[in-house]
Amino acid sequence: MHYYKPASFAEAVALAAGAEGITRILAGGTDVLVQMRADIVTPDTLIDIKAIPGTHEIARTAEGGWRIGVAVTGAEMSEHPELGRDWPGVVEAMDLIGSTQVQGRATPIGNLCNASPAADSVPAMIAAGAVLNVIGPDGSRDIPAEEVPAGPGKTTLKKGEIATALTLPPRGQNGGDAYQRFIPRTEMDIAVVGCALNLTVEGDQITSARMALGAVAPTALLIPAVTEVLVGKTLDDDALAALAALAEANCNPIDDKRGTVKFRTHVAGVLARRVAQIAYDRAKGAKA
Amino acid sequence: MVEVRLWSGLRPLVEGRDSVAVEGRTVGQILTALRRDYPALGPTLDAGVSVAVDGKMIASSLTEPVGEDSEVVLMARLKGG
Amino acid sequence: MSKTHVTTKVNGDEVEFLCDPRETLLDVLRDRLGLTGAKEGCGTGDCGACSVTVDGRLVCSCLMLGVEAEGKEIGTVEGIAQGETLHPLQKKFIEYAALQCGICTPGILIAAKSLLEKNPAPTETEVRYWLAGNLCRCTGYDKIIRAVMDTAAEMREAS
Amino acid sequence: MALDSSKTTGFKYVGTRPNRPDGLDKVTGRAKFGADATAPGMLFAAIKRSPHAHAKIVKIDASKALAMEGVKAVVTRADFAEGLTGEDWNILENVMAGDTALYDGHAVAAVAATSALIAKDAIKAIEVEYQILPHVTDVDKAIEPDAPVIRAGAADASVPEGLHPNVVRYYESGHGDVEAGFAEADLVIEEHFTTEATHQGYIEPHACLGTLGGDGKGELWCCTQGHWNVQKVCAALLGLETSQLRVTASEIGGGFGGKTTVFIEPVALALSRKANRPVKLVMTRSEVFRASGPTSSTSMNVKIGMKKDGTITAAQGIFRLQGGAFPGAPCDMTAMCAFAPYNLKNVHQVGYDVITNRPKQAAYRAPGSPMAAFAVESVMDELCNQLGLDPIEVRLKNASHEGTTANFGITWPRIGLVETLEAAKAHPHYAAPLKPGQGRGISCGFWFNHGGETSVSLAMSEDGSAQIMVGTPDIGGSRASMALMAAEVLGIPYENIRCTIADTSSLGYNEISHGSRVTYASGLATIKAAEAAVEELCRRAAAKWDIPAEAVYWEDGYAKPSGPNAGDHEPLHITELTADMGATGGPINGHFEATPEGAGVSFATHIVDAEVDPETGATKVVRYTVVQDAGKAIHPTYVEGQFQGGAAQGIGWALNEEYIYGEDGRLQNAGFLDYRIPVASDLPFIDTVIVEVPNPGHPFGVRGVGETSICPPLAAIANAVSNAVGVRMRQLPMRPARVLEALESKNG
Repeated sequence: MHYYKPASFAEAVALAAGAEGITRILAGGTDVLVQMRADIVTPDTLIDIKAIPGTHEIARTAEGGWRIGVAVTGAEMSEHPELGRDWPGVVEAMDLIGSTQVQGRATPIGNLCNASPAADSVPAMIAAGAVLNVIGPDGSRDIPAEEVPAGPGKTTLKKGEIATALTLPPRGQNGGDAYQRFIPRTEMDIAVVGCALNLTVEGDQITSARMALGAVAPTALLIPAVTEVLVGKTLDDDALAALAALAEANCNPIDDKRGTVKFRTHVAGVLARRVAQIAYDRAKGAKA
Repeated sequence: MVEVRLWSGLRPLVEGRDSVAVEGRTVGQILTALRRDYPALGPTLDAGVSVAVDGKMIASSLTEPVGEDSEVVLMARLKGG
Repeated sequence: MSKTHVTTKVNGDEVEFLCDPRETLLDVLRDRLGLTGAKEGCGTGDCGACSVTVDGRLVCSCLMLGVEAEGKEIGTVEGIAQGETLHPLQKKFIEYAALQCGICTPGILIAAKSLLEKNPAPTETEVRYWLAGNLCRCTGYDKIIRAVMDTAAEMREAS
Repeated sequence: MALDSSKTTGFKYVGTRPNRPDGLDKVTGRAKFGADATAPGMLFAAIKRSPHAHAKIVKIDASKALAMEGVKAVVTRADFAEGLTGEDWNILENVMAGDTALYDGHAVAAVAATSALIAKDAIKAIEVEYQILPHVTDVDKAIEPDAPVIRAGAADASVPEGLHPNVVRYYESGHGDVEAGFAEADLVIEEHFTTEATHQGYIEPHACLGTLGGDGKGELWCCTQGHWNVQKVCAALLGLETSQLRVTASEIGGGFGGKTTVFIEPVALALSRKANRPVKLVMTRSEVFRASGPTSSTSMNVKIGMKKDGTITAAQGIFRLQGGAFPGAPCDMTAMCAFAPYNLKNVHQVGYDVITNRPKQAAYRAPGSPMAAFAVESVMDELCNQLGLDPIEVRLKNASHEGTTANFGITWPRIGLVETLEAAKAHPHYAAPLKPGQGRGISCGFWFNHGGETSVSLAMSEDGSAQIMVGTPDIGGSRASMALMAAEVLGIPYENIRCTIADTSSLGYNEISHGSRVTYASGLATIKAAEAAVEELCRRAAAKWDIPAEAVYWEDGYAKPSGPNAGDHEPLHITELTADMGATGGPINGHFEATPEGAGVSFATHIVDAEVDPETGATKVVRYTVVQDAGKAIHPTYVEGQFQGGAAQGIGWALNEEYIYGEDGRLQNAGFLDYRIPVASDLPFIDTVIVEVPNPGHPFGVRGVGETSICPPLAAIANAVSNAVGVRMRQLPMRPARVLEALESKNG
């Protein structure tokens, strides 16, 4: 295995484009090292992007959103004084991953690009409308978060393309997001089901909604039909029931050691109701 | 003679009896006598047994004394974790 | 395979080593630097026995490569005591019997110290969640949580 | 003068809570565990393991591995002793497969190389040709008529004719007439229960460093619960003389029964012999799960009859345990422990030891008992619920006590079950109100405890301090307990005593640290060794005073003349007797060797409150109280630690821990990510009540405490969850999906 620590994205892209065999990008390493350890993947080329300037920054965008550098960790997101006020659901989702120790290394972009169907931060990013900024031999492009995973362990990034940052849109007024997952213990498990919801309201009425589900399909799912179920309504019992039914109807999970199809489908509905209530309260001004 | 009670899984080996009488003043002598007088019990005894004498469970010592009136119960070999 | 030269600081001392890029920081600490205080319980970031700090940040040393230590400052259990003076957590762990076998203790001490530096007055729930990545199979965590809470109280009084 | 320091009250040191002697080493990181040792010229080893559940090994080709730079030796089964029988053969067969791989993870070859990375790469270069055979991993499926026969002829003489060849041992006992008893009952409940295999989950993987030469002499450092057993077994597997192999026990990072046998030590030694260099071998966590010794999974039927007043009229249990591909699942222990808490006129219990394509089970804390308690105490709870009776009152009404006949035939000596039930009844927890969604469960539990071969040596130093050498590895603070007991006898401060775990060349044979035997047996031997030293101290004083030794007695660190007839002598302090001991007869030591019997059984009663999320089926244990008879708590803090640790392991077993095998017979969750042991945020504080009903078999009344604490939790938690959801939970673990299904079945 060859280890490189490029000083610029241009250098990193050249390395990745020219490398033979298996190439992995090293940011937090919490997936790459586990895969190496378990003999699932031992890369031929490992490109550590943490020495590239700007990769550790969390910065406001000109539009009022946020740009999260590719090496920013979960702990840095949680500690940021403003990010969590705008996007509490995204920050909480990231914070749920692994232990305090893992938070010190794991990055949301790594979580997205590892393309696990159960990645906790990904449904929250999708619901928030996050975009992945990538650079490659053919220049830069932006990919909506929901289009990054192509299946378990696979992404839509092309050979030589490297993520540089994640951009979250401006929060705007009267908005709120939330993410919850179900795990058997209180910590340290992989999500059996995850659900994120991002809402805006005017008074009691919902004006926009984005929902995403995790661990119920080969990739995290954006559920566009949520607008039909919630927009123009208040979050009453009927709306919650319809939302739960929508979440359940969109599940396409597998039976595995972590959960059954039946259980995952049922819990997706439960979580949809729970996150909707939190996101709604936040949109109406409750503090995260 | 000392009356030795057997667990019921062993009874088919001694014509259905739930206890047998053997000579012996120690656990070791009793086990020797059982092996001699009831050869069918041999494999079980070889695999290892414990013996309770008056409620005291003897895991392995052969030197524990046994009285004429002692309650002697053969037990599956005790193990621990 | 060629080895990489790395210069880093461990518990305040500058050290240099050569390592294969596949070696983890934990491998390096234990096998190249002779610092066996950090333990390997799982190698996959699930048990916390290998906890160290890197530039003050709590991490699993099994989830970081040795080559990534270049230019960093590493803190391990061997560096918690100042000379013969134990850290208050170390004293309390002995006093409370917050360890039985002791294999998880180095990682838990590093993690608890990192918590108290960040949050000098944690609630029981905060302590439990902060330490959720440090598995202990002997104690049921009871005496560990009590020792951390009491250390925090004592350190608050002292400061 | 024969000294006897037996007492159950009036202690000066016993019962206090001093700091443990190894505390400083363990909080500073310098305590040396299994993987922390190195040796000059050391090689690193790795093991090639079968990916198949059951396969004939057609051919092993290591030529590519041996050609790799840095590879120094490869061993296979051909490098071990031949002609072994009995358990030695079973262990060898498990340590290194012969002609057949019997489970996913079974070792088939091993490599030693100059680095761990090279060894890991070399393993991949070993080519093994397998012929796959049909497999079975489930206990019930393994005894169906068409189940593949795993090892023909493995059954012993206990197995009745007509059973499937995978039933390899059979146990049956009881008394009275259960059918007549059931006929007398007002209510009879029979239920089927299952539990999954769990792992001890010690945080330290197996690790060792071995050196063995062609001269048959060797050194071995390893983490083990019993290094004399390691010595004996390794010698047998490698064809050595036992005494030529010196084994040193490292600090041990948890065992719970799982480190009572060997898995990798003979392999390291075989590689060392072949390479003629020291070899270090450390299991990965994945290897620990796949190829060490988890506990049995079970399938159990329990039937109990009860009168309206709570009197049990009859009880019957059938316990099927799978213990992997080798005989040894503790079906007899399960059957004997099942009804031990109850005084029964009619009782019948049957145990089946079933082999499957899984790793060879090893002991796990009171092996076999927790599962039995789960089945029996669940039926007890259901009977109490249906008859509207208080579960503690019913248990008190039927409780075993001194003079009643146990379910396995003995007449109980003095036991403390009733005392634990009374203490539980009086505990504020039992009367505390429950919140909506919560349920309360109680359960009793029983374990035998064990004595075993024990040697202890004590040596006085000239300054009056003492060193003790014991041979039972210290898993949870036993060195502190030994020092306390020696301090009590010698009458010197605890701090003046150092207790060391001796290696196999420095002390006589010691059985493994298992069966909750250490504080009992090594403690008894320590007391006797200290008494022997005190006798010699008294003789030295007598010589100084020129009076008979019988006229001297020992009190609080002083030799004193026993009365006016002995003369008017100033008491002599221990330091005055040890200072010139070289000139007054030579070094003063004490030692004791025996196989103490009379360990004293132990009972416990646990109270648990659990809260269930009705929407997801997730269970949270919100309050937990352990009440257990310790006989006498030498160091109460460490007794509490044993109670709490057992409860926590039981909570894991009840709720989330399980071995999950796929249809392909491969283990699917060989890591702490998906083998879910409780984390700190899962648990509440665990209250403890130490009951002390002294054991007449120990000078200070000690009963073993380590194992009994894991017997009641499975049932207590299952009862709490069942009472919270209103449906009887008969399968462990009670993972959320199972609880949710139960709720759905209730709600139709």
